[in-house]
Amino acid sequence: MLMVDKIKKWLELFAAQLHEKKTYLSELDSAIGDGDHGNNMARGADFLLKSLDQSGDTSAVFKNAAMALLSKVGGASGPLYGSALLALSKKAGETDDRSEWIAAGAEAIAHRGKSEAGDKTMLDVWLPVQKALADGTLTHEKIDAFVAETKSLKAKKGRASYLGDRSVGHIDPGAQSSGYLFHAFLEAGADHA
Amino acid sequence: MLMVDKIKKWLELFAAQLHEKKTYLSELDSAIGDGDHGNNMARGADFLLKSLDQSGDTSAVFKNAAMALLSKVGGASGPLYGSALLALSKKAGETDDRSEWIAAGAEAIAHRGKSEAGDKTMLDVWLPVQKALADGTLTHEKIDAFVAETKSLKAKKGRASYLGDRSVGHIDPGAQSSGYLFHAFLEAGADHA
Amino acid sequence: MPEIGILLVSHVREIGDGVLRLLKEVAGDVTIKAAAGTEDNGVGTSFDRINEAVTSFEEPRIWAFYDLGSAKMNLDLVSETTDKNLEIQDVSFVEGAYVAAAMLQANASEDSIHSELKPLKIK
Amino acid sequence: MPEIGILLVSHVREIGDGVLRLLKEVAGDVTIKAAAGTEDNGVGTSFDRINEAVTSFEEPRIWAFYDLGSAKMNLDLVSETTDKNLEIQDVSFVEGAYVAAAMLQANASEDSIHSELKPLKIK
Ligand SMILES: Nc1ncnc2c1ncn2[C@@H]1O[C@H](COP(=O)(O)OP(=O)(O)O)[C@@H](O)[C@H]1O
Ligand SMILES: Nc1ncnc2c1ncn2[C@@H]1O[C@H](COP(=O)(O)OP(=O)(O)O)[C@@H](O)[C@H]1O
Ligand SMILES: [Mg+2]
Ligand SMILES: [Mg+2]
Ligand SMILES: [Mg+2]
Ligand SMILES: [Mg+2]
Repeated sequence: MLMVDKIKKWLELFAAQLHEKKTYLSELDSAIGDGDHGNNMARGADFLLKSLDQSGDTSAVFKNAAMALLSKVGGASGPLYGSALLALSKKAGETDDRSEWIAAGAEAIAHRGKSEAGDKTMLDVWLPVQKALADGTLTHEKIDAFVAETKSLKAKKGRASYLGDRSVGHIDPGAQSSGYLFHAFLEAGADHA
Repeated sequence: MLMVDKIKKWLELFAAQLHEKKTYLSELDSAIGDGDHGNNMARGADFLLKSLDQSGDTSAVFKNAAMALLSKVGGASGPLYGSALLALSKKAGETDDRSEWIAAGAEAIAHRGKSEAGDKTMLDVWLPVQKALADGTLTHEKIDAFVAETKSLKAKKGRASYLGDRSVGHIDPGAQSSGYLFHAFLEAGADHA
Repeated sequence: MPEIGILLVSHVREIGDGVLRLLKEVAGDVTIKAAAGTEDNGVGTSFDRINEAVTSFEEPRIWAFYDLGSAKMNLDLVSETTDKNLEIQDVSFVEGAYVAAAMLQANASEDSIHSELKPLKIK
Repeated sequence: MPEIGILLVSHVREIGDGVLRLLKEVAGDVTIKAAAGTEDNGVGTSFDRINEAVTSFEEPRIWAFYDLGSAKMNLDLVSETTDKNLEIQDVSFVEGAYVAAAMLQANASEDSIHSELKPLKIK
């Protein structure tokens, strides 16, 4: 399969998963946020599918997906996923090394959100995924573990940060949706050439 | 004339004047505020007239007038005039000394507005009027002079305070409406028994 | 149900309604009411509207947030005349009310809420 | 006409409209626009709405005020991609925008506006 086709498949699988898990993601967000993460991401996913770039250019596909999420998500996750995908778009023009792509995406999230490892955000999935990918050890089980580990963290960024200690014990919704992103990544075989 | 009839006449004359000068007061407020002082006071005056207490009790007349302004004015001048008239209502139950009434009113304004002499507010009319009244030297000319003197002050309280030096050169709208209050006071003969 | 209710006092009806909507997303179990605009929905605040709203709370305590200074004068007057326990918060209006609502919903301790509100004290 | 326009970015349509109404009372000659809520008028902010609003200013400079952090992320993104001079003000939303509007209307110096805004910096 051509690289660009794997990328499209990746994004399509991600979008499908966001649709399926819409209610669950919003439930997670109800516990420590405003309860809209599933709806936000599903709205973004709809538009992403509708506007999926057909040019056959990987960078263009990422860029279009970025703009779709940016335009339609509405919550903090919009500019965050949007910035991450824009970084992937740029990086894909420079290298085929997937771990470099994800590193660029994680950096963009950290820059946009002024967040770092341990803040209990989507970054706490992006960073360890990137590391495992670089080591050649990324699996579905690991992704689930990274998501689950956000449970024990105390939120330092985003709406959940107001809850302080009370944010502990809940999975971060953005970490969960990022988990779906990387499951789809593996399923589509987008992690390798 | 009974004291209470003078007080009613006072408030009626004040209300009539507020109506007549509605546009002018709002113009003054446009220069250094949000341009609604005339409308605010006219709305209050309407309701004041409609709900003028007929019980023959001075304190009750003041209290009713206070509640009318409080309820209908809408701007900062509502709670300020409201508090002042509530203080007059209370003081009128204790003494017939008009300068003590006005002193109590001025004190209520200062308390409510956390303001003092020189802040370029209605207080800069109430305080010198009180003093002149205590000295037995209050005249229409003096009232106009007190109002005019607010022109040279720099606003420290209320919306005009954001303008800093640019508030200088304009008459304070609340000082002007208080000027009308005291003109009506003299006209109604409410300054003496 | 938290024993503290939130009152939003603004000069503009739409601001009061809008902030209420924003807060409700994160604080569905907190009683939140708005008293905003004059009685004819002009720009200003209404002693009567604030007073009615205060009276209508079932919670024993009310935290009031307001936008501009003249709203505070009306709030002060209401607080001097009501027998409700009205605590006026001199913090940034939208941001302060948001933090308080989110934390009340999470049953955070009063101390911790106050320490989050402290840096927002701008009035 | 002041050479600086004001942009109000809020999560809720009604808040944006309401603050605009509040500011217009004291700043009739200042260009003020709101970009608030998502495109379907849900609670959130829209990059597109913000971007369109920014583009539509005729003033060479824009001061942007926002309510909550996620609005700031969208604003940052717009500011990195637009060729407009967008200055994001990390101050209390309603109170800060009010002060800026009133002072711009009065042709106050930029220095004096910034020194009034400084104590309102809470973000
Ligand atoms: N400053 C930040 N840095 C990184 N991620 C963040 C930040 N703020 C929020 N997030 C992520 O966004 C998710 C919430 O997204 P969403 O619910 O769509 O937005 P909102 O909080 O505006 O409603 C969080 O679970 C978290 O993973
Ligand atoms: N803190 C204060 N102390 C005393 N008087 C004040 C104060 N704030 C405002 N005022 C008076 O109120 C007047 C403005 O009234 P008005 O225009 O009706 O209210 P608003 O400013 O809310 O629109 C000012 O001209 C001033 O005399
Ligand atoms: Mg959310
Ligand atoms: Mg949201
Ligand atoms: Mg006014
Ligand atoms: Mg007003």
